[in-house]
Amino acid sequence: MPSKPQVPGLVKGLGVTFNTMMQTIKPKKFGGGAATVQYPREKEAPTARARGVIALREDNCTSCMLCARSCPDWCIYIEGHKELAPPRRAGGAPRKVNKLDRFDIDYALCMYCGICVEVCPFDALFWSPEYEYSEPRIADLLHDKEKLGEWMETVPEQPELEAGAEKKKK
Amino acid sequence: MSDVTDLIDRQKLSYIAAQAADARLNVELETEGMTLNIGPQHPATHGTLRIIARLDGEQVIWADPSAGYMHRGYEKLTEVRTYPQVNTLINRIDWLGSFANEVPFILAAEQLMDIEAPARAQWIRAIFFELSRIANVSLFLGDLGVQLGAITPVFMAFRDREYVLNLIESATGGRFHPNFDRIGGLKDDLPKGWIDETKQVMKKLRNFCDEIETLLFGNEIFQSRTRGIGVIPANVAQSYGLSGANLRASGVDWDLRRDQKIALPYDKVDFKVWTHPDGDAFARCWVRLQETREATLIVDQLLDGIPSGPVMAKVPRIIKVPEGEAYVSTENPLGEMGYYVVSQGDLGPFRVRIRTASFNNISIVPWVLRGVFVPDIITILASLYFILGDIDK
Amino acid sequence: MTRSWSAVAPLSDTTATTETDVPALPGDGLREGIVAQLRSDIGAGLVDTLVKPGVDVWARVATESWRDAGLALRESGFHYFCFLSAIDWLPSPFGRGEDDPSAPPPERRTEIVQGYTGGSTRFQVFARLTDIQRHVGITIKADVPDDEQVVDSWTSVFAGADWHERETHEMFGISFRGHPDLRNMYLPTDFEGHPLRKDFPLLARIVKPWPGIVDVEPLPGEPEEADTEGNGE
Amino acid sequence: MIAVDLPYWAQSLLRVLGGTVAVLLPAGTIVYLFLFKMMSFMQSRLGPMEAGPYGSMQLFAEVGKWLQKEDIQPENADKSVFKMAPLVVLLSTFLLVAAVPFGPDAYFTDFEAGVFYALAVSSISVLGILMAGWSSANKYSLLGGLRAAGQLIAYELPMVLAVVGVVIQAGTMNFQGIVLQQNTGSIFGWDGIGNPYILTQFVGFFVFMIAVQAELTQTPFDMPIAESELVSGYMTEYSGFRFLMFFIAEFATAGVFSLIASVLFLGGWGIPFSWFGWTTADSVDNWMNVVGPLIMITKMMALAFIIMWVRFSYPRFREDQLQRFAWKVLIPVSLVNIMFTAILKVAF
Repeated sequence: MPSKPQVPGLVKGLGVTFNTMMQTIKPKKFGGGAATVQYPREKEAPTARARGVIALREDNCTSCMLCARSCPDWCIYIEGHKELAPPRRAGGAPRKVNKLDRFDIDYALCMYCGICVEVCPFDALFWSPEYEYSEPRIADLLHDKEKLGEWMETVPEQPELEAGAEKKKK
Repeated sequence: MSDVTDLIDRQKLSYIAAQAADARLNVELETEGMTLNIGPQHPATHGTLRIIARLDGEQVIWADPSAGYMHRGYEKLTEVRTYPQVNTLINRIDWLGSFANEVPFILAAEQLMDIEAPARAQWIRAIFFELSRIANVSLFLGDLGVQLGAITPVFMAFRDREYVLNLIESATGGRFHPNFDRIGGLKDDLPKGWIDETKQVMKKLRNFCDEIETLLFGNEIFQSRTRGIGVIPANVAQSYGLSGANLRASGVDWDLRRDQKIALPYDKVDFKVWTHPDGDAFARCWVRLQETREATLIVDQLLDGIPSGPVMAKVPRIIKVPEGEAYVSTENPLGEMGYYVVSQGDLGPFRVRIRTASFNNISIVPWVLRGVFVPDIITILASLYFILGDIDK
Repeated sequence: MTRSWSAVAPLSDTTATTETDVPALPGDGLREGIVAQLRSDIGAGLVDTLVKPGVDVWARVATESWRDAGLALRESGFHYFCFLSAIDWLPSPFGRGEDDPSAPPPERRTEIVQGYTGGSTRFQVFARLTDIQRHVGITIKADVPDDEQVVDSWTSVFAGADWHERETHEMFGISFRGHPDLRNMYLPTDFEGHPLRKDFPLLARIVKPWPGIVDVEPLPGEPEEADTEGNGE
Repeated sequence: MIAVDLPYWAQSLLRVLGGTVAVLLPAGTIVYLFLFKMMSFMQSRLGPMEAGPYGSMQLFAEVGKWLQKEDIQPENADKSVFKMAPLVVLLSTFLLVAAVPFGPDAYFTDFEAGVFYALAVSSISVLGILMAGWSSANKYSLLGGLRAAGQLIAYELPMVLAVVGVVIQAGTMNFQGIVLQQNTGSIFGWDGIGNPYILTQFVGFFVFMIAVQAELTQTPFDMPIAESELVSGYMTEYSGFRFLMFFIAEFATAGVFSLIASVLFLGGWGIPFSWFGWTTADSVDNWMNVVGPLIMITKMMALAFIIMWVRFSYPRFREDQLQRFAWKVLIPVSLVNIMFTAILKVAF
């Protein structure tokens, strides 16, 4: 038996749960409310940097394979062909450019590390914070280049940096 | 104390004890002992650890953990990956404190390349290191309640851990697997307003620690369940290589953040390394609670002193690590986590030995589970605190 | 050890030890001293050492001195067992699996090059111990004979070596003399092969073709070029 | 008194219907109010919100889900015992509610020794739990069943002893008699609030509530279920309809025990008789047969709130600690309580 009398921890513990209950019941405008959101009706906005899904700007891609090679999971599949494009300046020779035939990312394999976005030298890949693209069939998680292109609309502006940060050279 | 560390004798003894217990039961009650399979699918095993326990009534005669249901072969996988690819892989070892997994590996690679990250990068690394400790251990504090039958603390843990995860996500982009650390620095700087937000969250986390302390640690039932249960003396703990809070709860004052030279600014902050003399389940839980609180204070100090400057040193675009070997370990949420990196001058490591905390922490289970009751198995496992990914690698 | 429900001690006895003065971080004098101590303990059993001043220390001992070295280090203050494992120094015959199946297989290095403190065998066991008083760690290695891959067990020196040796046994096929129970730790009992040996193929990288092979069709009538910007190496 | 005279079959029918309502209604209310909502609020969440307004129809959805689930029986289970076990547990709840008075005439049966009867039938559920634990052919269930048996027997005793104090003070074992005694009694001559025994028998009340908590196998005494140790103890192998019966029994018994506790300690259906100038049971107005059940429900809810509040806040004991607590603390305390009550009864 404890030698000196004190408020038993059992009673204090009851107080904690009771306070939490009161806090949850208290209306939102008085600083109360639940910690959860009712998901399909309310949604929490992901941050601008969130790695939700990879978006592809097809025009920038030169099918250089850097992303496919740096992918730890081997989940990017690229095929392309060479094409003649109109010259940059009038009178120049027509340029040879690589055109994409296929750019697939298998999201069933992807582990969202972001290495492909980082290594891309031509700014063709971006992160979008969208996350609602689950599929009933696992094979449907293979997004082709049209689908990846659609995600481009959802790519947000990157936020400013915290004080003391050095400006990016890029 | 060679008798406790002498494993062969110990196993023989437990075998003899099991035989004797069976024989006694058979003679007196005409019953036999029971073998209880706890796991691989069991609410108390945090995943898929299996514990084979030989019971006499509710008392454990011997228990043998059987790991490997989630072995992913990381040491093999690292051999076919480049350094940046390994970095994203090892996020998944201790998935509750992912960022902390990256730090020792990156530090080992930096040691081999003989480069050092800029000061700002080191400070931000230390901040995230502590944030992942908070994210990890706060869940432990909640889960502890569930293991002991109290359902409410875990929801409080998830509620307040969410704030930390949001912080990590807003800066790194990944809630669980940040992959933010790079050889030579960090992927990016912090977004604007992050520091103020973090300070607010740290206040909430301290409040959470208070709540858990009142709800759980001050509870007489909780104390009677954990006090004196699963006592691990200091010499046994060292001999098994226990680390982190498990070691400190046995009275060993050893914290890699303070006690080794490492390229993280822990020498610039003032913090206390909590120890407890008892070595029982309560001590382990209590030390973790104090560490969580201490981590919020460390984060506050780091946020105040964060230097300005770049977050990335000059490193070649294609990283080749020169030949050599390095072992770097840090005080991760679960204990000492280290990477022994052997490089042969290639794009990827030649061999990486991953020293995870939980593997050693759980190897003591057969020793510590002898003679306890079935509910104590759960208490002791919960207090040793393991993450399956950290055992199985 | 009390199990009585009522014998609950109040929270106030949760005393924390006072923060001890952090000793000066060890310099290389300390590590040289460790090596000297080890040499005097096991004599000729110590084959080679390497001290990186202020960073770390490596020591390689003869195979038969493996257990003695562990004992000697434990006696000299290295009470804390960190880990034990092995290295297969054979270069992988499979590379990283990033080969073009249509091209002839590339030349690969086949000679064995050991790391710090040298060695003469394909396999080496190595372990890491820490001295908590002196704040210093040591990596200790030993060759594993090529013909009979057995070394002495450390389980009677450090209890924690039990699981590490089991893991090393299944992953590398190295046996430990005196280990009570070399069951598989991770792998199924009937698993064949030793996955961490370099000549054990990582099937995930073999059954699937590497998607990094440049697959750009040339303009009609043009010869296929070697990839230019793709190969960054 | 009720003026209409019903034939026997109609009375029986009414009693069966009333009993079903008296078991299911509190169970449903407790589950929705406390298990769904209060627990969620205590954990900073809202709980079920989709089925019906504020999730109030959630329980029907759950029942529907359970009813359509497959009724699985383990191959090695003792099938007939396995099937019977939930029925036995539920049966004890129905038997228990039969003794509870809801109003001056609103009762199912008015046993002369109602207290004795209630305490006796409440231990039938132990049989069901033992049957479930044994017949499931599962080691976890067996351990859970054994724990339950030990625990329920250990806590039966303090419960009985706690009630003995009330019986001594009231001088009757009839529930109606106890209600009357409390509402017509007086504390030191002041009869403003009658004499609810929670004031004079607070030790008994305390012991009784702890024992109820243990009888209901609610945290901190939920080792027989102990989902983090024994997965779900004796309920591990049950699914579908049979699990539903266990589930209903658990919360219905919580309700019924709260009713009994309110009869024994909180004055039951009555209000202090002095307010309306009643003196005996016969002089009570007829409208109390309607108001009485409402009062009972209110008191029951208050007690169930405490039971559930404790359940959601505490970790659980270990089996040996629980036994020690029962035999070394609760039983001596209640014995001392009986002694004091007896002395005071004789003295005044």
